Amino acid sequence: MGKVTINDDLCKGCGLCVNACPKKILELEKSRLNSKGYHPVVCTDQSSCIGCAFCAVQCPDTAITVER
Amino acid sequence: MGKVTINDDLCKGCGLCVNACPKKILELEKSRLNSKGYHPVVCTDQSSCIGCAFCAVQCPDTAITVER
Amino acid sequence: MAQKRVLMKGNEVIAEAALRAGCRNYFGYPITPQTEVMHYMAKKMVQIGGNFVQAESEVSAINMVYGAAAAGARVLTSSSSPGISLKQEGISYIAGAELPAVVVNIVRAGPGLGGIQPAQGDYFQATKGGGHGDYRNFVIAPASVQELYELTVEAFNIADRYRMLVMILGDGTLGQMMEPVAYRENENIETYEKPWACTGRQGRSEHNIVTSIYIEPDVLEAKNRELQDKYALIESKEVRYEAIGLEDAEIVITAFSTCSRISRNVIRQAAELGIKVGMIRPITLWPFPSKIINETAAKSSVKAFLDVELNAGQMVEDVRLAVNGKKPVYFHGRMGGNLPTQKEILDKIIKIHEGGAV
Amino acid sequence: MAQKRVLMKGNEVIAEAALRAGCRNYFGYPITPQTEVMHYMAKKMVQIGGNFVQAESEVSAINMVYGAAAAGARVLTSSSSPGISLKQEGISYIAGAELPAVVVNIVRAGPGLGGIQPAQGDYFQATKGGGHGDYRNFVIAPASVQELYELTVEAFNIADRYRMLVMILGDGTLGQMMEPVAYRENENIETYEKPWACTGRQGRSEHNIVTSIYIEPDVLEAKNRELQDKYALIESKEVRYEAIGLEDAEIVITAFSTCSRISRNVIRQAAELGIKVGMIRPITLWPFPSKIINETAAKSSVKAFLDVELNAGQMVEDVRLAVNGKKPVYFHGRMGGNLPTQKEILDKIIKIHEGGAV
Amino acid sequence: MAIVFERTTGLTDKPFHYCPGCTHGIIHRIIAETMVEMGILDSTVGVASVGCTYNSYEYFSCDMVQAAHGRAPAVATGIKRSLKDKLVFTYQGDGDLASIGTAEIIHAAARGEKICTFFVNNAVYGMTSGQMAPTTLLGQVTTTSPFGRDASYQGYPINVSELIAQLTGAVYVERVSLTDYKNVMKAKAAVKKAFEVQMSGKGFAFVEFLSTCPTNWGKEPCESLEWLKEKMIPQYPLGCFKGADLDLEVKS
Amino acid sequence: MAIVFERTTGLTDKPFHYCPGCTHGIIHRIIAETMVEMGILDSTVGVASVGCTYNSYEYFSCDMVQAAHGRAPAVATGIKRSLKDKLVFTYQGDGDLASIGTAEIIHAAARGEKICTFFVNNAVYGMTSGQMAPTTLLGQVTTTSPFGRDASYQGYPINVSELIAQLTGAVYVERVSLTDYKNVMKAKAAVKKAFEVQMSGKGFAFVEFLSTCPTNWGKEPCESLEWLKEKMIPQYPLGCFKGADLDLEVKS
Amino acid sequence: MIDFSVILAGFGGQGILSAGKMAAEAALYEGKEVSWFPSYGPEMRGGTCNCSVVISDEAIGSPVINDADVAICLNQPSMEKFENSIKPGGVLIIDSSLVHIKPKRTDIRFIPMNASDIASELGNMAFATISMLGCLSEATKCFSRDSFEASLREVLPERRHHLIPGNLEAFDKGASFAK
Amino acid sequence: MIDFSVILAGFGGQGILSAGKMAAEAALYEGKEVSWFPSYGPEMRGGTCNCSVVISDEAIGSPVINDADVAICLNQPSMEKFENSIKPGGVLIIDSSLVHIKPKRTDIRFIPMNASDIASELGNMAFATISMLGCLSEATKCFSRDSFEASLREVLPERRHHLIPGNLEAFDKGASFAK
Ligand SMILES: Cc1ncc(C[n+]2csc(CCOP(=O)(O)OP(=O)(O)O)c2C)c(N)n1
Ligand SMILES: Cc1ncc(C[n+]2csc(CCOP(=O)(O)OP(=O)(O)O)c2C)c(N)n1
Ligand code: SF4
Ligand code: SF4
Ligand code: SF4
Ligand code: SF4
Ligand code: SF4
Ligand code: SF4
Ligand SMILES: [Mg+2]
Ligand SMILES: [Mg+2]
Repeated sequence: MGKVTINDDLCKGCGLCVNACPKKILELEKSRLNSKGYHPVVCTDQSSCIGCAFCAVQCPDTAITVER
Repeated sequence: MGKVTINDDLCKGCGLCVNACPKKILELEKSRLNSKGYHPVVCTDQSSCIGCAFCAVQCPDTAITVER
Repeated sequence: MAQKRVLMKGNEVIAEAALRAGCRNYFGYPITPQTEVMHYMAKKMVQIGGNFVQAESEVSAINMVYGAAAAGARVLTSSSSPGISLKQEGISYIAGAELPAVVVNIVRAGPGLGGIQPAQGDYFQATKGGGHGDYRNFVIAPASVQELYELTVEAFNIADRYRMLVMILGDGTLGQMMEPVAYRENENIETYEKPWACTGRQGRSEHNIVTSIYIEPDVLEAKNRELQDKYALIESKEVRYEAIGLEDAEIVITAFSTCSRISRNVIRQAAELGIKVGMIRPITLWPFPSKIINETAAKSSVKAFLDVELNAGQMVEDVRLAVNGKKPVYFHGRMGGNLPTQKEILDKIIKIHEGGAV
Repeated sequence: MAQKRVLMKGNEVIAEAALRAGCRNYFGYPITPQTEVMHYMAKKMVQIGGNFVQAESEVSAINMVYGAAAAGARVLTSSSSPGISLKQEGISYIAGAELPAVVVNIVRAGPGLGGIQPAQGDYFQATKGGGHGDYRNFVIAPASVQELYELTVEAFNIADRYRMLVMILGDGTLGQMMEPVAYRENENIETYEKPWACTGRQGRSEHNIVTSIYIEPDVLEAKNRELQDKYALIESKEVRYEAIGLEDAEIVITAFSTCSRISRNVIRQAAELGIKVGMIRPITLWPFPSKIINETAAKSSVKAFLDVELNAGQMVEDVRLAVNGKKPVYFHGRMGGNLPTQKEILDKIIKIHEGGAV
Repeated sequence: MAIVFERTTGLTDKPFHYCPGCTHGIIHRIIAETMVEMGILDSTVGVASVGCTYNSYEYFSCDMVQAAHGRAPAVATGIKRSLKDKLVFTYQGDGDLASIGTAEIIHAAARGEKICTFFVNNAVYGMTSGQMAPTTLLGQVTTTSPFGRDASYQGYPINVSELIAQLTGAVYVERVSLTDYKNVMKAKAAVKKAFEVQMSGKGFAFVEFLSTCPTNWGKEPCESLEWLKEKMIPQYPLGCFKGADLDLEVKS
Repeated sequence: MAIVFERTTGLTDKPFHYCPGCTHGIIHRIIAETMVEMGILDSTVGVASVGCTYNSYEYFSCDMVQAAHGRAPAVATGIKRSLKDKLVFTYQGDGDLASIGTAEIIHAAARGEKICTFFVNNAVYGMTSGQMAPTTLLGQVTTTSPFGRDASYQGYPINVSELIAQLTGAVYVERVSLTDYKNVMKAKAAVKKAFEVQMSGKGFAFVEFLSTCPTNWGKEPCESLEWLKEKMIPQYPLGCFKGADLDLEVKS
Repeated sequence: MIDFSVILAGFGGQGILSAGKMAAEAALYEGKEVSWFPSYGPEMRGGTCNCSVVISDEAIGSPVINDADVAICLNQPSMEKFENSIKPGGVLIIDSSLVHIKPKRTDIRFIPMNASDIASELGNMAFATISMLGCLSEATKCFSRDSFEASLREVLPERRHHLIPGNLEAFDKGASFAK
Repeated sequence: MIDFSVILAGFGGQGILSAGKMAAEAALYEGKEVSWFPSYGPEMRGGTCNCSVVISDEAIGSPVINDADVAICLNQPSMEKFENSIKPGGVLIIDSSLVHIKPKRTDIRFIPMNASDIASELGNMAFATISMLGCLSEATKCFSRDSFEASLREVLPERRHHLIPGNLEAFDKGASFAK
C-alpha cells in the first residue's frame, strides 16, 4: 500500500522517523556509517508500509520520500 | 494661618501653583520679568493662606516654601 | 547665478537633496544636531508616498537601511556621533554585503555624550576604524550648504555605482547653519541595474542572496580581495579636492569642511602680510587626496604644511602619510565644539613662517 | 621554569588571569571564538561569589561594564569583532567618563558576519576609529598564551592607573589554541584609591558624578585637552615592544601577535639563506612603538621594512608614519581567516632583499 | 509658624533647566524627598539617562552616574551587582526607555534585577525637539508625525507598565500621574514602595509617571495637565499592575 | 503509486548542516512547503538571522537576505517598506529574537509591520555552543548557567508570544510545536495563516515554534522531543494567543 | 564687504532667530553671500539664545562669530556676554525697554532703543526685533530698506502680507534711532 | 626539534580533539613547547573536525599547520584532505577499520592500523585514538611512552585513574604498528 525511499546521503540517523512510524518498520543501521559518518535508517519491511508519511513529516532532513 | 514664600529666582511663571491654590491667592506678575526672563508668581493675599502646600507640591521648580 | 538661491538649513538641504536624488526611503532616530533631516523627511515622505520610519534606535535604523538597500532601493539615514557609533556593526555588514546606502553624520563633540556643538572628531571612525574588518566607506566632506546639496545627490550615484556605503561627514556647523542654495532643474541621477537585489524571484531561475558571511576562509579571503580591488579602483578614480594657491604657496593648509572655510579667510589675511599660503581641501576624505599632497610636498616652494581640524589630530595622519617625511607637517586643532579663529590660525602661520616652534 | 606549566586554552587563561587580577565582575554576550572566556567565568564567578551576567546584547554588556566601573569595581567583558562594533558607543562613553575597564576582542575575520577564523582586521577600530570623538584605548596584543595571562593581569593595573579602557586584542588563534601557561604565586595587583567612584555618598560631603557630557564647549574642550595630556603621558611611559636582531638587520619585520610568531621562524630561515632579518613586535598597539621604529629606520644597515598582518594593511600605516619616508615599507597581508605561511613571508623577504618589486 | 514645605536636601542647590511647568521637576523632587525621608540618600546611586534630564545628576544629591541613551538599566545592573548593599535607581524618559532602551529594560525586569526604574512618560521626545515616542498617542502631532500619529504608518502606542508587568522578575509595577496634590502624593508613595521593594530583595520595581511636556505639546503648563488627564490617562490608565499586595518586610 | 511526500521545491538541493534530529529542519521544510502551496515562493523575501540557521538562505529557494544578530525585524521592515506588494518573513532563534533583538521584535510588532516572524525557541543558544537563552528554563543547565538557571542570579524565562500578544500591532500570535505529525500539521497551518495575515495587510504575524537542540541539551533526538513535551510546554503552553478569529479576506 | 557679522541675542521666545533670518534674507536679496547660525543655552525653553548672521561679498568663512561688527541685545545677560565680542568701531544695539545698563566700552557705537515699547505701541511684540533690524540697516547699510521689504514679500506667505506695512513701520521707527 | 607538527582529523565525536590534547600534554611533560589548535567544519555536530598539535624545543611559530610531519586520519574525507598536507618523508596514520583507501603519495610513510577494532576489543571506543597516539609516539618519538603515562596521571582526575592501564594497553597495541 505504501512505499518509503530513504536518501542515504541526507539521513543523519537521528531516529525521529523510527519513533514516528506507526508500523515500526524503520530502523537505524547500526553496522554501517553513511558518507557523512552517520548510521542511516532503513525500512525493514516495505510491505507493511501504509504510506502515512508520519516518518517523512517528522524527518528534519527531508531524507524520506513516500508513495502510496 | 499659613505663609508662602516664593523664591523669585527659581520661579518660571508656569502658573501650576496658581491653579493649585484653593484660595486663589497666587498670581503671575505679568508686568515684571525676573532675572530669568519669566513673569514670576506672587501671593496677593498672605492672610488668606491656609498653609496647605498645594502650591508647593505642584511647583516643578521648588520655588515655594510654605509655613504654617 | 542661473537658479534662484533660497536660504535653507544644511540639514534640510540634505533631506531635500536626497529626495531629488530619487531616495524614497528614510530610516532614522532623532539626535541633535541633525534632527531637521528627519523632520523634513517625516513631512515630505508622507506627502510623496515614500517611506519614513522613525526606528526604535540607530542600531535598528541602520539595519532597516540594510534591508531596503538589499531590496534595491535608494536609502538614507542620518545621525550624529553617538548614534553613528551604534551603527558600526551595521555599517560593516553593509560593506560586507556590498550594499549601496547613504549615511549622514552631522558630527558633534565627543567622546561619550560629549556636547552638541560642531566637531570633526569622527574622522578616524568614518575613514578607517569604525566597524570591524577591512572595509572602507566612501566619505564626503562638504564645506557649504550648496555643496551639501550637490554632494548628497552625488552620494547616491556613487553608492549605486560601487555598491557601497557613502558617508556624508558634516559637522554641527554645516547642519545647523542656513546658507543660500540653488537647486538644479534636473538632477543628474545615474541609474544602475540591480540584478543582485532581493525583490522576490519573480520568475528568476536562481534565488538571490544578500549576505556577508563566508564561512570558508578561502572564499572570505577572495571576497576581501575583491573589496580591496574595488577600493583601489575608487582611489584611482574618485578622489576629489579643492586646491588654492599651490602655484607659489610656502605654507600649505590642509583642512576640510568648516575648517577650510575659516582657513580660506586666513589665506587672504596672510597674503596681506606677504606670506604665501595655499590650501588643499579634501572633499573626499576617503579616497584621500594623497597624490596631490605628496606632489605638493615635493615642490621646493613649499616649506611646510599646517593641518587644521576640529579634533585632536586625525586627518593629519593621512596628511603625514602622504607627505611621507618630505616636509614638516604642523597641526592646529580645537575641540569640544569650539571653532578655531582666523587669528589663531594666522598666528600659527606666522610662527611657522618665522621658523619658530609651533 | 619555577612554576608548573599547565596546558590551557587562551580564552580560559584570559578568564583565569582576570580572576587572579581581582576582577569579580564579568558582563558579556556569547560570540565565537571567545565563548570559553564566558564559560569559564560563568562557573568560577558563582563559585567565588563574584558577578557573572550574560547580558542581553553586547550593547548592554558594555554598559554594565560602564556601571560596574563607575561603582569602582574591576570589570571585564569579552567579545569578538561584530560584538565589539556594537560596543563602540559604550567604549566612547567609558573614555569620556574616564572609567577603568578591560575589554577583550578575540578578532575574527570580517567585514560583516564574515567568518569565525582568526584575523587582525580590527586594528584600526581598536587603536583609532571605533567610537566617536577623540579618545584612545590602551591596546595590548599578546602573542602567546603565557603573555595573554601576564598582560591580562597587567591590563587591570593599567586600567586603574590611568582610568581608561584597556583592550586586549587577540585573534581567534590565540583564543582557541592551547599552550602551556605558568601562573605566578602572587599577582602584582596595583591598588588605587577611587575617590571619584559612585558607591553611595556614605557621609561624603559632595555627591560623586560619573558623566561624559559637558554642554559648555570650553569645559568640554578642557576635558578633551586633559585626555590628550594623559594620552601623551602614556605614550611617553608605557610603550612596549619586543625587538629581535636589530643590531645588524637588513630587513625589519613589523608584526604583532600571531603574525609575529610565524615571522620569528622566518627570521631563522632567512638567516640560513644569509639574509639578516630583524623584527619589531609591538606589544602595545597603542601607545605604538613609533620611536624605536623611527630610530631603526634611521640605521644605515636597515634597507627596508616588511609589515605582516592578518588584514589588508592597517598597522602598516602606523609603521609608515613612524618610518616617515626614511626607508621603504612593504606589506604582506592575509585575510578571511587564513594565516600567512612562513614560505610566503620568506619569499617576500627574498624579493625585497634582491631589490625586486613586491 | 513651622515650615511645612521647603526644598529637600535630596536636591542640590542648582536650579532646574527644565521648561516652565514641566513635571520632570515634580518627579525629581518627590524622589529626592523620598530618599531623604527613608534615610537612604547616602546609600543610593542614581542613574541619569539621556533626555531632558540628562544632567539630573546635577540636581539629585546622591551619587549619580550618567548613562548612554537607553542603557540606564544595564548601567544600573553593573552598579547594583557590584554594590549589592546599596540602592540603585534609573530615571528614564519614554524615548530612552521604551524606544532605544527596550531590550535593556525588558531584560533588567526579566532578570528581576534588584533596582528601581522611574519611567517618565510624556508621550514625546522632549530633549531633541518633540519627535514621536513609542508612547505618543494615535493622532498626536509631533515633529516626526507631522500629520498626527497614524497607526497604519507609525504603529501603535506601547503600554509599557502593562508589558513590564508580564515579566516574572518585575515584582512591583505602578503607573501614577502628577496632575494634582492627591496624585503627587500617590506618586510619592509609589516611589517609596519601589525603594522598599528593592530593599526587600524581591526583584525589579517600576514606576511609570505620566508627565507633561508643555513645550513640545505646544500647550501652556496648566492646559498640559488637562490634556494629560483627558487624553493620556484613557490610553494609559493609572494604577498598580503588579505587587499591590506585596509583603515587604525589609531585610536588614 | 503516487508520491504523497517528497522534498519541496521551496527548498534548494543543499543538505542542511544541522545536527541530527534538530527540528530546525522540520520548520524550514514546512515554511518552504507553505510558500510553494500558496504560490508565493516567487514573491517572498526571507530574512535569515544569526544562529544555527545563519545560512538558511542556502536552503530556502526564495530570495533571502542575511541579517545581523537580532536585527532581522529591522531588516525585514526595510525590505517590506520598499517592496509593499511582496511578502517578507524573518526566521529567528531565541537568542536572536528574545535577547539581542528584543527591541527590534517588540517595535516591529508595535508598528504593526506587515511581516511574518517565525520564532524558533529551543531554550538555548545553539550555534555558539549552548549558552543560556532568555527562554532557558529555570534549573536548566547550559554553558553559562552551569549550575542550572537560578532565578535570583539569572532571572526568569521570558514568554515571548504572550509578550508580543500585548502589542496592538501584532494581530496574530501562536505557539506551536513539532513533536508529532499532528503538531507539525498545526505548525504548518500557523505558517500559512501568518502569510495570510500579511497578505490581508492587517498587521504583524508571529509564530513561535518550540524546537529541540539535541546537541546542546545533551540528549538524543527522540529524548529531546520528550523533554520538550514534559518541560518546555508547561512553561510555554501551545496555542493561539491572538487572532484566532481574524477575518482574513485576502486583499488582492 | 567681507564677512560683516551681526550677533542677535536675548531670551528664547523673543524672536531672535527669525529676526536673524530676516536680516540674512534681506542681504541675500541683494545678491550677497549670507550665513545664519543659531546657538542655544542649556535651558530647554526660555533661557538665553542667540544667532550669528554673516554677510559678505565673497564666500563666507566661519558662520560662527568671534568678533562681531554689530551686536543686538534684548536682555541684560546677553549684553554682558556680547559687549566684549564687538570689534572696535562696531555697534551695540539694545532694547532699552528691557536692558537698563550701559556698556563699559567707549570704542563702539551704542544705540539704546526702546524696541519693546515701540512694538507694544504697534500692537505686536514681534515688531520689537523688526525695529532693531531697521536700526541695524540704517546704522551699517548691511542691507537696504528696499531689500528688507522685497525679501519680506518673498518669504512671507501671501496670507500674511497684510503684516508688511506694520513691519515696515517698525523698521522705520528703529531706523530713526541710528540716524 | 623545531615545530614538529601533527594533524589529527576525523568526524566530530571520535575524540580527535582530546587525543590531540593528550599528545600535547605528553610532550609538555617532557618540557617541550607545545600548542594545540582546533578546527571545525560548518556542521553543528557530526561533520568533520581536526586539530593541530605542534611540539618544539623553541617558541612555537604558527599553531596552525600547513605542512604536517604526521597526519592521523579517522575518516575518508580527512585522509583525502590531509594526505597532501604531509611533508615529504612524513607519516600518515589511518584507522583502517574506518578508512578503506590507500594514499596516492609514495614519499611518506603510511601506517594503516585497525584502531577501532582494537578499541572495541578493549571495550572502550575512546581507546581508538589512544592506540593511534601509541603509533605516533613509536613512529616519531615526539614524546615517549613514559611521558604519556606520567601526563595521564597528572591530567586525569584521581577517580579515573583506573582507566590508565587500559589506555596504556591501547597505546602499546598502537605502537606495535610502527615498529
Ligand atoms: C545614541 C543616541 N541617540 C540619540 C540621542 C539623542 N537623544 C537625546 S535625548 C533623546 C530623546 C529623549 O526623549 P525621552 O527619553 O522621552 O526624554 P524626554 O526628553 O522626553 O524627557 C534623544 C533621541 C542620543 N543622545 N544618543
Ligand atoms: C553581534 C553578535 N553577537 C553575537 C554573535 C554570536 N552568535 C551567533 S549565533 C548566536 C546565538 C544563537 O542562538 P539562537 O538565536 O537561539 O539560535 P539557535 O542557534 O539556537 O538556533 C550568537 C550569540 C554574533 N554573530 N553577532
Ligand atoms: S509512511 Fe508511515 S508506515 Fe510507511 S515507513 Fe513512513 S511512517 Fe512508517
Ligand atoms: S528522521 Fe530523517 S534523518 Fe532522521 S533517521 Fe529518519 S530519515 Fe534519517
Ligand atoms: S499654601 Fe495653600 S493656600 Fe497658601 S498659597 Fe499655597 S496653595 Fe494657596
Ligand atoms: S509653580 Fe513654581 S515655577 Fe510655577 S509659577 Fe508657581 S512658583 Fe513659579
Ligand atoms: S522639552 Fe518637554 S520634557 Fe523637556 S524640559 Fe521642556 S517641557 Fe520638560
Ligand atoms: S546546535 Fe542545536 S539548534 Fe543548532 S543545529 Fe545543532 S541541534 Fe540544532
Ligand atoms: Mg519623553
Ligand atoms: Mg536558540
